[in-house]
This record gives sequence, structure tokens and C-alpha cells, in this order.
Amino acid sequence: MVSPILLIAVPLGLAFAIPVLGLASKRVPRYVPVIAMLFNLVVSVSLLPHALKAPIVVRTAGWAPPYSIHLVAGPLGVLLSSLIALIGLLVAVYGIDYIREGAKVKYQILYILMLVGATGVVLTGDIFNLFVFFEVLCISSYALVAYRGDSTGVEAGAKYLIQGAIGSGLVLIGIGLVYGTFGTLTMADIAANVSSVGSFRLFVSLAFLITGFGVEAAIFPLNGWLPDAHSSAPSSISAILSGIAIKAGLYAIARVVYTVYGASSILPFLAVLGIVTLLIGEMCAFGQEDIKRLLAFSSIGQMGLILFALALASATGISGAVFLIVSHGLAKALLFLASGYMIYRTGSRDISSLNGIGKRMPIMSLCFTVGAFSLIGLPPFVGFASKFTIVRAVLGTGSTFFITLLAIGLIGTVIEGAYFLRIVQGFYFKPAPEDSPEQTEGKVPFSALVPVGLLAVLILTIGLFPGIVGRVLGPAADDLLDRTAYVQHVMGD
Amino acid sequence: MSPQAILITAFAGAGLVFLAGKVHSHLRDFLAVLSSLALVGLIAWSHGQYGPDNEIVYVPDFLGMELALRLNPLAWFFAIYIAIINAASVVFSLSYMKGKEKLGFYYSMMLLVNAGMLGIVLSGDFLSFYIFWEIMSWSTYLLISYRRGPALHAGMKYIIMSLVGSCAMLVGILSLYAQFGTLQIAELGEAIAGSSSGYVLFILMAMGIAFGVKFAILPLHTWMPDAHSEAVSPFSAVLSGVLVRMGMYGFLLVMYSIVGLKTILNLGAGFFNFHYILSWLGAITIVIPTFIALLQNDAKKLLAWHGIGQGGYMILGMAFGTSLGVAGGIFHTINHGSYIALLFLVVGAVEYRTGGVRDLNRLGGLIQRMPVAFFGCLVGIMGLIGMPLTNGFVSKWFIYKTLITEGHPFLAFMAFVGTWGTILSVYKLLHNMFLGQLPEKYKEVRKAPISMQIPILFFCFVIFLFGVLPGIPLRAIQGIQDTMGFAPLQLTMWGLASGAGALNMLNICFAIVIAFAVVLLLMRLGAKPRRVPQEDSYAAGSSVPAGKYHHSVEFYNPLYQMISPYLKDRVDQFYYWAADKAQGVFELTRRIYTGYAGTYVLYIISFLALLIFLQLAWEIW
Amino acid sequence: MSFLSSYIHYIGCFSLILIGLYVVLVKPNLIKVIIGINLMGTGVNLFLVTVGYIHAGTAPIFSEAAQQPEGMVDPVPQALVLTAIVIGVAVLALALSLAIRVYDHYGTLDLRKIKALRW
Amino acid sequence: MTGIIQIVLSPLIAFVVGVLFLGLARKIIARVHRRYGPPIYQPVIDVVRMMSQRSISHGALFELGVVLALAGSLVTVMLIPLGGTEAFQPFAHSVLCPLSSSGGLLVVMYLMLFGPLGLALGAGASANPNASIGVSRKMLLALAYEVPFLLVILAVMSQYGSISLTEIVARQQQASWGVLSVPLSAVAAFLILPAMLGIRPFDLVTAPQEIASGPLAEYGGTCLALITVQKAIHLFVVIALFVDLFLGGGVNLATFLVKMLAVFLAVEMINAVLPRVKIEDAIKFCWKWPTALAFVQMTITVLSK
Amino acid sequence: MDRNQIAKWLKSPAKMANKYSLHAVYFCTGCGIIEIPPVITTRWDAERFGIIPVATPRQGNLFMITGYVSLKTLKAIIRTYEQMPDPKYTVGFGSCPINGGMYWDSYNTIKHLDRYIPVDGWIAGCMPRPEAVFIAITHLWTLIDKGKADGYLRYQENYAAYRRNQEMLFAELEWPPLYPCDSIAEEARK
Repeated sequence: MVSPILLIAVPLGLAFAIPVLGLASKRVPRYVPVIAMLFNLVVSVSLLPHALKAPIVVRTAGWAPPYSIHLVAGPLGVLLSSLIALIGLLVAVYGIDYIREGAKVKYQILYILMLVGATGVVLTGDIFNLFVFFEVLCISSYALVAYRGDSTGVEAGAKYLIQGAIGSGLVLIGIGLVYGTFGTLTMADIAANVSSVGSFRLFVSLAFLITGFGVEAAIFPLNGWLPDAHSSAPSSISAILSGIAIKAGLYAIARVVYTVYGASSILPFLAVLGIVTLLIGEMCAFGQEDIKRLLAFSSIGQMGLILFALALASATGISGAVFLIVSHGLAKALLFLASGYMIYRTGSRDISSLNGIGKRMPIMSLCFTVGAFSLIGLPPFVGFASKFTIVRAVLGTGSTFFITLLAIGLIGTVIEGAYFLRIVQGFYFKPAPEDSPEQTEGKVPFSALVPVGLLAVLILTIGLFPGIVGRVLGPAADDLLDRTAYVQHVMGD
Repeated sequence: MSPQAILITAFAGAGLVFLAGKVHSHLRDFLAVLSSLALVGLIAWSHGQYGPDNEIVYVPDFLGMELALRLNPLAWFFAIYIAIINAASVVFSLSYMKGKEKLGFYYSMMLLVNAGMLGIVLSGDFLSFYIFWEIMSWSTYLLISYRRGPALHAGMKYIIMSLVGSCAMLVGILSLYAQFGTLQIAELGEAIAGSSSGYVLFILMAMGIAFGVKFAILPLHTWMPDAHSEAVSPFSAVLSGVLVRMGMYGFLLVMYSIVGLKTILNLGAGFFNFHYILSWLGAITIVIPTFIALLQNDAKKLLAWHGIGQGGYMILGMAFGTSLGVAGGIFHTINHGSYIALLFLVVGAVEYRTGGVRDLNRLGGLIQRMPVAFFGCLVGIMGLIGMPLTNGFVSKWFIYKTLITEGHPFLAFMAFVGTWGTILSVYKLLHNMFLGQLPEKYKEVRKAPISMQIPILFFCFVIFLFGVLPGIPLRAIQGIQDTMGFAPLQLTMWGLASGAGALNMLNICFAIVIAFAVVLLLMRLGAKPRRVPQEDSYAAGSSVPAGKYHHSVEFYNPLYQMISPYLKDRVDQFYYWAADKAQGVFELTRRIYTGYAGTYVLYIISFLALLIFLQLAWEIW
Repeated sequence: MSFLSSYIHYIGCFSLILIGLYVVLVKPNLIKVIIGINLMGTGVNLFLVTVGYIHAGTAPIFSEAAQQPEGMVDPVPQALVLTAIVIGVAVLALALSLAIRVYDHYGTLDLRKIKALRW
Repeated sequence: MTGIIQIVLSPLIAFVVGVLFLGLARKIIARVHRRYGPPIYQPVIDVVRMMSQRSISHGALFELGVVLALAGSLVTVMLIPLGGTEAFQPFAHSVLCPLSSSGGLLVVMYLMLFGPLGLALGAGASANPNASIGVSRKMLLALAYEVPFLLVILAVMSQYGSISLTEIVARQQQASWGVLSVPLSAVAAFLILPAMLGIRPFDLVTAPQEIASGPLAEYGGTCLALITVQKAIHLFVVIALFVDLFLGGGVNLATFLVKMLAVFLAVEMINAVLPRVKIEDAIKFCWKWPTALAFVQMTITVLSK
Repeated sequence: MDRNQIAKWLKSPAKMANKYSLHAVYFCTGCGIIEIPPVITTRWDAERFGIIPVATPRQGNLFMITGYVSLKTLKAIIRTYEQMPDPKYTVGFGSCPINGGMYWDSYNTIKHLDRYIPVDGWIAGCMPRPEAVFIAITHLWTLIDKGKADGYLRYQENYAAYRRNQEMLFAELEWPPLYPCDSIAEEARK
């Protein structure tokens, strides 16, 4: 068994080696992210069977928790790190030819850093470490959003940065409060001691943490940055941001709420929040004319649904949420990647300019369609399986409150269907705009077709055989739900 | 033949045709026809092979559930009906679609819709039912949009309503799962027996919304006229003939296979009985759409509104829960499938030959140019009206008799009035397309190609066959009813044998044939008339040059002026109003994202404050 | 000890945080906002340090002057603060560079006018 | 055997009586108009004359429409019980109704469609504008009178709890006539009788002065002769139906015919004195009074059941 | 009905029926039509002879031209006549159809109707009284009996001549010849 720490160390090392490698050859740095993520993918997947048996706890510096900074590679963590590595790999392949301007070396470094940050977030067992990885993720994404240096990118980056900085400040305050209360930063240790402390003090720290992580997780009133950042970033970065980064935030919230605090009575509030986020996201997406902005708002909606499912506090619910994280990650990455080349081809991000693209870019638009169908939740694509699990979980709870929320949430699904299908319709059945410039740079290279096609195939395959992911979902849900087991594993007996 | 083989053939056909479309057009056409005919053959061959041998778990573990297929009389009946109409449409498409773009897509989607529908009827559990249902929904959506222009709007309308329906169905299905821990249709039937009537009602409502949207029961019907009139004609035939009737299948499945006859009939009290309310919905669905159809001038829209209206008869028959009524409902389903498909094909043929004209005010006199199409249209409208000798008559007779003997003359009245609305509007269809004067520009119209004539004549044959010998399909329906626990009917090959209220189609057929012969003989006795061209027509002594006037415009103008103010599609208007308002709300919601960073920060801080406030006020943790 | 004297550090650092937030909230100038963020960051860092602070404690180093851990301030927050400062510097640097690019593109630093992306 | 005799007999009776009624109608109207009037067999002469004339045809459907109409009417007759048993004691059937077990009143209602539909088809094939207008009027008028007529029929059917005409007749003979047990329906039915027969004030379908006799505009010769016969049989069918539904049918053919004659005379009196209405007014009339009456009666019937 | 009648009926029902069922197309060209209402209504009651007006020429067998015939009307008269089914009888009513009557010198009125369509009988007078109509009808019965009311046959026989006459008046007719013959226009084309 390889150590999960390699998941962080190797890519980090590779990232910082890029400038050096860049001296040797100009072409090599382009492939470094691919290599790094391929490594991560192989390691994560190979870790999966072990993690399923029992969470792997890596203690740094030879100290036992609670004194050490350690990684906890539970089923959930490894599943998510596999997802990160998978999407990271595919997007890295896509990025080889997609990134055409600017300082490519910096892009590669930041790209790896971002993914390392995300991997760290899902693997760490220490709350401050969580913050640090979070910052790695955030700062690199601020930079990547503004990577193109055009006006919208810079503007979005600046706004993202302002909100992100506030968010991380709040997280830090929360961590300070936690530390002040418990004198420890190990999540398992805190979890073990939570019940011993008066609730309001604890709640304040929880509130700070939720708000802080919520900014990155794009929960409803905290997501002002998201549409800007996701729509202005290069498409490959948008794919990562939507597919992975915001999930990391949500993971952090789930970890904090479930494992650290065990705050089950706050969950109905989160459920409401999730549904509100879902509705707001879908409603805002409905009127969008900019395809990437639309996809960004759709991400907000999906995050709401995931949050809602997480808040169900049942094994099925959390399985559904994790499943939706996977399926949304795949689908949204696919959509952003596909739209990237469509935007190159048409030279515009207007949805109307994409009309009739089905003829000019058949494979890309077919894949886009697959992704869109999956997001709406149409069988036999993976989105259906995940939404199905969520609905099943809600009805399994048998609580009127949740069922009512679900009914409202399903309206969001319908709205989502409406705008996605409108786009798909435009692709195939609307005539191309008269004055559409035929951009020669829009020729889709092989390096873009492969990841997009692979994502579509994955969506279809997992949709047909949800057991592929399904086996991991149960343990992953337990990982979140079962606090005592977590504490036991980390702290040792 | 196992249901799995049928489904594999269906889906493989769809895939192969798409690939073949990339290779060669003839190969594509050949494959499409071959696979749709092969399906008919396979299903026909599997007749009677019911029982445990044909219950197959094809995915043992889909998120912890089994996906199963099974074949039983109900499934087989609907499967053959789907396959036949689809095959006819595919054959019809050969010449109708010739030279159009994206044919590979078109054919594969036709077959995919077909496969989805077969999947629905063959699925042995609700999860696969839902999956196939959705596959059918989105492939239908793509096919409706195929024609572009206004079709896009129709497609959107369809898919949005369909999504609403599927959400409701998903809730219903999963509620069943949560309640009983299984989705196997066979097991659910036993499991649900003990549950409260409130729960059963909830399930029926949730499912009913989905089925009602597909079935176009009145408040949920608004997608149908647009979708039908905008789809290409062969697909309209499938859409109106079978796809919409999947709702019927769903109702039958849920109401009688699962919930069970006794529970259904005792659901609610007095006037507010479930099946009674459903019947009233059915009755309203008959009357209003039929009269709206009367006002239409677009041939396909007219037929589409009839598709809705005829659905009301099926609901009426089915909701009553008597042997006769349910038999009538099911029989009417296939009958409607046969003649509405026929009529859509005829309109398609006319459209094909006249260059896409469907406006009834611009056609006329085509009987001289397209006799086969005319014959098809005549038979079709006779079926739609329910003239004796056609199958539509028998099923309507069943339904009427149920209504009268069950003591619901008001429902019967609505059904009858609907029939009269039908007569008026379909005669207008026939008259304005085929009768009256032939406009000059259609003088050169040729008759429909052979690949169009074959399906048309086939359906004509079916209509008459089932009309004269209704025992053929009714035997099969009897088989279905046996599985649902209905008392058997006293069927004969030619109708119903039960005393004074019997029906003997063969007698009527003989009587009509003899009367026909006698009258023809009388005709021969008289002087033989002289054939004159249509210009030689009485016009108060003047000779009106051909093409100078055309009179089939605004056929029912007096009535139109009287009733059109009352027959607006208010539901549709309401939906549009609601959609408009919703978009307004969406636009307002978007304004949350002001673009000013300070606002966003304010949101963050307010959120934090809200959390703490909530804790202080209500102790949420 | 009075309330004030025992909580004066907390009051101080939270005032700093609030001032920072106020600036971010109210000032439309991007540079001022960045300053606000930094103020807030400073406040947070101070807060973290304060958490581990013991009145009249010594540095957490086992030296001759201080042999007992009881009298030492908690070292962990200090380590945290070090990290946080580093992060803060990174953010600040990025923010300022973004501010420059924003000014290049928009010719202003007034966030109220930099609203190309909205709705 | 008796069945075959009945099958031959009942259309024959319908033909003879119907044609005579046509002649009688002309005679009655003439007398009301203080004219002498044609001989009562004048329609026979007309039919023979038309048969001898060599008219035109606008295609096969032009003639087939007529055949369809007449055949439909002939079959309809076979479904209607023409009086009871006594006069036909040798026959096994108790009622002169050859197709009594073939669907009952519902089939009658549909078979009555053949007439209008056949004529409409033929007229449509003639490509004459007047014919089209006439057909349109015919359809609208049918819609107008069918609404009350359906209510009437349904009231009768629910009153006697059967869809079979023979049964309805039998029960009327046992108990009270329809005109007594469902009186408002009877009135409504009588009010729409002229519309069903297409006579004044509802002769707007074949209005000769306005639309050159509408659907018949292009018909002459044999076809017109058959149409006249069809008209006669239709007249017979409608009046027989009225007698069966409300006047208890007949104990035997003779009483049946007498009742028919009574109804017919009453209707012809209306025909003789009233002018023609517009189609809009016809619809309004039919949907107002007869419908209201029939509706009230049906409600009463349903509630009292 | 005497025995003689019955024998006639049995011998040739068609002829007898035609005789007693004269369905008339009154072509109301001029003042003559004013005498027709009394004929068909209460005072004289033509219906007792089986004579009723019909709406279209398709249904009739008696064609009565009741007044002067202008050029324009003549076209309609020819058309109407040709649309009537055989056998059909034409009666000119009043002096105008016979020789132009008081319009004898009008440039726009034809003088001899029987040059354009065959006429089986004339009712002279300006105006003829209703009684004259009945006299004409009884005369027509005799002609039918004797087989002399054969206008429609003559029209068929001499169609070429009639058509020529018609076309001389109207240069070109809008409808094709009723019976096969070469019209002037076609001849000219040859």
C-alpha cells in the first residue's frame, strides 16, 4: 500500500519542478500536470480497496494524533481524491492544447497546486491543515480565474479574491474559537470532546466555519463570486472549479458539521438552505444568455441539491449526495470542456451563437448533450442514478418536512431541464446565425476530444452500471455519519 | 421469445440504424424497416409465452434494486400494438422523409422511442419502467424538435410538462419503495393491499400526474396540439397513436394491476370517489378538446385535439372499473391507435404531395388525385366517429353501454356530444382536403407512393377487421382482464352475447352489405349517369372558370362565431401566464447578483449574523 | 481583574476585524478593500495569537528562564499565525497585482463601476 | 326463415309508408295552403321520372355517397321495432325488428349517421359551393338537434334501464308510455322533430331558394331518386323512433302505423305554416328550449332512480 | 285513372312519369316571370299536375324561358339547358323568346331562341295569362305522348349547328362542347 501522503507530495514536487523542467524543454511542462494527475489517479484508485476496509491514517513526524498533523484517507476522502484525480487528469489532457496564451508554465503550476489543495482538503484530518489546503486551492484558483488577464477575468478574480479572503478570515476565526475551546486542532480529537462544551460557544465557532467554507461551497447567499469566476475563467479551469473546487468546500462543511460537531439538529436548516440554493441557482440560470454563466448558475443549483441531500443525515441521503458530487463533477466538467471549444469555434459565449453547432462540431455537441441530459437527471445517464438515490433517501426518511422540500426542489429540476434542453435544441435544430465567423482555431484537437469523449462514456457507463461507484458510496456515507468509528480510527484505541 | 431479446433487438436496431446512416442511406432505410418488422415478428412469436420463464432480472443490482423484465398478457398486448404502429410509420417514412436531413438521427430516434415504449410495457419493476419512460420522453422531445421552427417551441413545451410528470412519478415510485421495500410490480400488488386509502390516493395522484401529462388529460394537455402538429407526420402517428397511450398503460398498471379493482372502487366516498372524479375528467377531456378541434384549420392540429378528446373515452371506459368498461377502454386505445395513425399518415401523404400544405383552407378536391389517401381518410374518420363496421364503433359502444347501465347518463351525454363534435370536425377534415374543388395548383399532384399506400391500406384493413370481428382483439383483452380480476365478458367473435343488450357486428355487417347490394342494384335500374368534370357544376347558369373560386374556407363559420369565444384553451393561456410570471420572478432573482463586491460581502456577513440570530432566537443547535 | 482587562485583547482584535469588514463593506475603492481585507487578516491573526496567550507568560521555549510549560504561551497558535501570515501575504500580493490589472482594464478602482459581470 | 321475411319486410314497409308519407305531406301542405295539391302518389311518379333521366356524375364517390346513405337508412329500419306481435303471430319473433339483438339504440343512433354522412360525401364530391354550404348547415343542424336528442334518448334509456329498443318498447307497454313517464323529454323530442326531418322551420339544409337545394344541387336522375327514397325512409325512421320511445311502440303494425300517422300529421302542420330560420337561430333554438327541457327531465329521471 | 292510362304506364313508365312530373326550371329573364307565381301558388296550383319549381337544372325536366333573352342571358340559358338531364323540354314563354317581341330591333336581344337551343313549345302573348301556361302544359303532354317533344334529341343530333350558332354570337364559349363536335374555335385552330 502506498502512502496517501504521496497524493499530495508528488504533485506538489512536480509542480515546483516545472520551472526547472521548463529550462530543459519547453514542451515538457505541458505534460507535467498530466503525469501528476495520472499518478494521483493510480494511487487513489489503488488505495480505494484499503480505504474501504478501514480509513488509512497517516501520521506525520511520527507523532500520534492529536499532536501530529495527519491525513485520514477514509472511503469518502479516497473516493473524492480519485474523482479529483480523474477529472484533473482529463482536464489536464484537455489543457495541453486548450491553453494557448499567457504564461503556460504558471498555469501548469497553479493547476497542480489547485488540485493538490483540493486533494489535501479531502484527505486531511486536521482542521487547520484543512484551512491551509483550502487556501492553496483558493489562491491558485484566484490566480487561475484571472489567468487570461482580460477584463472580465481580472474583475472576476478580484471579486472572488475579496469574498474568498473574507471567507478564509472567517474560517480562521472559527478555527481560533475551536482551538480556544478545545485546545486541539485534530478533528477527531475535537469530535471526541464536543459534547463536553456549552453549546452557544461551540455554535459560534460552527457558524464561522460554515460561513467561511460556505463561501467556497457556493451556498446561497455566499456565492456571489461563483458565476463571475466560473464564467470568466478559462474553460478548463471552470471545469475544475465547478467540478471539484466547490465540492471541496462542501466536503469541508460536511466534515465539520457531521464529524467534528455532530450537529445533527442544524441539518434541517442546511436542508432549507440547500433547496433555496437550488432554486436560486436554477432560476438565475434560466435567463442567462452566456453559456458559461449559465453552467455556473447550474452548478450553484446542483450544490444546493447536494447540500440538501447531505442534510438528510441518512446513509442513503449521503450516498446520494456523494453520488451527485461524482456525477455532477463528471457532467459539469464535460459541459465546460465541451463549451470551451464551442466558444473558440464561434468566438462568442452567447447561447444564440451556439445555434446549429451540432452540425459543425458533432462530437462535441453530442457529448455536451450527454452531459446536459445527465445533469437534468434523465436516464440512462449517471445524473439519474444520483438524483434517484437522493429522492429515494428523502422518501425513505418519511418526514413531511423533507418531502415538501423535495417537492420544491424538483421544481428546480424542471427549470434546469427547461434551459438545458433549450440549449440542446439550439445545437441541433436551430439554424446557425448568419454572420457566425468560422474560427479556424476552433478545430478540436485530439487532446480535447479524448477527455470529453471519455467523460461522456463515463457518464453513460456509470449511469448504466451505477454499481461501479455504488459500492463505495455506502462506506463513504458511513465515513461521514459514524463519528465514533472515525474518532476511534484516528485516535487509535 | 424472451422479453430481453425483444428489447435488445429494439435498442440495437436504434443504434445500428444510426451507425448505418453514416455509411449508406439505403442500408439505413433497410435496417430501419428490417428491425421494426423484426420486432413485430418477435413479439408476435412470443404470444402466449407468459409465466415465470419470461421474467428476467437483467440488472441484478441497480443501486440495490433489481431491474426485471416480464411478459404478461397486458404487456404483450401493448407491445404488439406499439410495434405494429411503429413499423407502419417507419415504412411510411421511407418516402415521406426522403431527401430530408439528419435521417440517421430521425430513424434511430424513431426506433429509440419504440424501444423505450417496449421497455415500458415489458418492464417488471417500476425502476425500469421509469428509466424507459424517461428514455421515451427525451427521445420524443428530440424527435418533436426535428422539424425546427415552431417545433422547437412545441418540443420545449412537451419536455417541460413531461419533466414535471416524471418528477411526480419519481416521487410516487420511490415512495412505494420506501414504503414496501420493493419495486417489483408483482410484489407491489400484494404489498399495497393493506395500506391506507390516503396513501393509495397519494400514489395514484403522483403517478396520475405523470400519466396524465403523457395521456393529455385535460388540465395537462396543452403540449399535445403543438407537439402533434409540429412533429413530422409519421412520428405524429406514433405520438398520437401509441406514445400518448403509454399513459393508458400506466393507468391500467397502477390502477388495476397494482392497486387492484376493489381498492380503486372504494377510494373516496360518494361523489368524491376517485374513479368517479377520473371519469369526469375524462368526460371533460372529451368535450372541450373535441370542440376546440372543430375550430382548427390546421389538419394536424385538428387531429391532435382529437387525440386528446379520444383519450377521454379511454379514461371514461377505464375509470369505471367494470369488465365492459375496461374492455372498452383498452379496446378503444388500440382502435384509436389504428385510426389516428391512419389519419396522420394520410395527412402526411397529402403534405408530402402538396409540398407541406396542411392548412385546410388551402386544400381541396384531392380525391381525384389521391384516391387511396382519400379512402384511408374516409375509413379513418369513420373509425374516429365510430361508425358501425369500424372498430371505433365497438369500443365506443362498450363505453356507452357501461355509462348507461352504470347509471351515469350525464357522462354518457358528454361522451355522445363529443362524438358529434368529432363528426363535425373530421368531416371538415375530409371535405376540405379531399372533396370540393381541386385548386388549379394541385392539378398535377400525383398519388401517394407505394410505401405510403401500404401502411394506409393496412390500417384500413385493421379498422374494418376489428370492426366486424371485434372478438379477435377482445379475446386478448379478456386475457388481460383475467389477470386483473375482472369478471369475464360473454364474448363472441362478432361482439357480445348477453341478451337484449347484445352486440352482433356480423349481423350489422351483413345487413349493411345486403342493403348496399340492393341499393346498388336499384342504381343500376336507373339511367346511367354521364361523367362530367368538376367545372361542369351548377352555378346559377354561369360558367365559373376553374380556379376562380374556392369555397372550403371557414366551413363551420356560423358555429365558429357562436362558440369560439367560449372555447379558448384557457388552461394553455394560464400556463403561459404562469410561465411569464415565473420568468419575471427569475429575472428579479437574478438581480441578487448585483456585481458589486460590497453587496456580496454584505451577504456573507448577513448570513453569519443570521446563523447566530437563529441560534439565539430558536436554539437551532 | 476587570472584564476590560481580561478581554482587552479580544476586544482589540475583534475591533480590528470589524474595522476591516467595515472597510470591505463600505469602501468601493479596490485598494481600500484590499487594505480592509488585510486589516481583517491582521485582526484574525491577533485573535489566534490571543487564544494561546497567557498573561505574563513566556515564550514556549524550554530555556533556563522557563522550565515549566504552565507558564508558557501556547505555541500552536503562533505556528498557525505564521502560516496564516504567509497565506495573507500571498493573498495580498495577488490582490494587488489583480488591482493593477483591473486598473489597466477599467481605468478605475471604483468597484461600483467594475460591474461588467453581474446577474 | 322468419328472420329473412322480417329482413325483407321491414325495409319494404318503411319504403312504402315513407313514400306515402312524402306524398301525404305534399297533399297536407297544399290543403293547408288552400290548394288542391298533387295526387298522393306523386312522389312515386317523381321517383320513376328521376330514375329515367340520364343525369351526370362527378365521380364514383358522388354516387357511392347516395348508396351509403340509402343503405344506412335501410339497415336502420331493421333495428327499429315496428310494432308488436299480434298481426304477425306466425313469426317466431315477437316484435317486427329483425336486428333486435344487435346493439340496440346505440347502433340506431350511429346508423342514422350514414344518411347525413353519405349525402355529405356525395355532395362534397360534387364540388359545388352550394352543396358545401348545405353540408356545412346539415352538420351544424345535426349538432344542434343532437344535443337535446341525446339528452332525450339518455333520459329514456335511464328511465327504462336498457339500451335495447325492443326492451324499452316492451316496458312501455307493460307500464306507462314514455310520454307520461318522461314528459318533458317527449316535448323536447317533438320540438326537434322538424330539425331531424329537415322540414320547415329547419329546412335550411336543402333551402332551394337560398342555396339551390344545398347538398342536392348537383344531383339529378337516379341519384336524386334514391335520395328521395332515402328521405322517405329517414322520415319513417325518425317518426318510428319517436313512437317507439314515447308512445309505447305498437301492439301490432297497424296501431304502430296509426301512431306514426298521428305524429306525422302534427309535424306536418308545423311544416305547413312556419317559415325558415337561419342556421344560427336554429342552433340557438335547439340549444335553448329543447335542451333545457330534456336536461331537466334527465336530472329528474336520474335523481328519481 | 282509366285503364288506358294504366296500360300506358305499363308500356312506357319513363315517358308517363316524365309527363306527370314536370319539375320546372323557370328562367326568369324578364317581365314574364311575374305570371309564374300565380301559376304555382294557391290560385292556379300547378302542383296538382305534378309541376313544381326546382332549384337547379340538374333536378328538372322542364325549362321555361319567361321573357326576352339578352345576349348575356343567352349564355346562361345555354349553360342551364346543357346541365339539365335528358329528357328535357323547353318552353318559350311570351313573344320575346319567339321573335324578340317589343325588343325586335334591339342590338342586344336575340330574336330567335330556337337557333341556339331547341324549343319544344311556345306560349305566345305579351303577357300570356297563367291559363295559357296550363294549356301549354297539356299540349306538352300530348307532344310527349306522341314523342314529338324531342328537343333534347334534336340538340344532340344537330349539336354542331347549334354550337356554331352559339359561337358565332359569343366568339368563344367558356365550356367545352357537350357532345363531340368541332367548334369554330377548334376549326380555326386547325
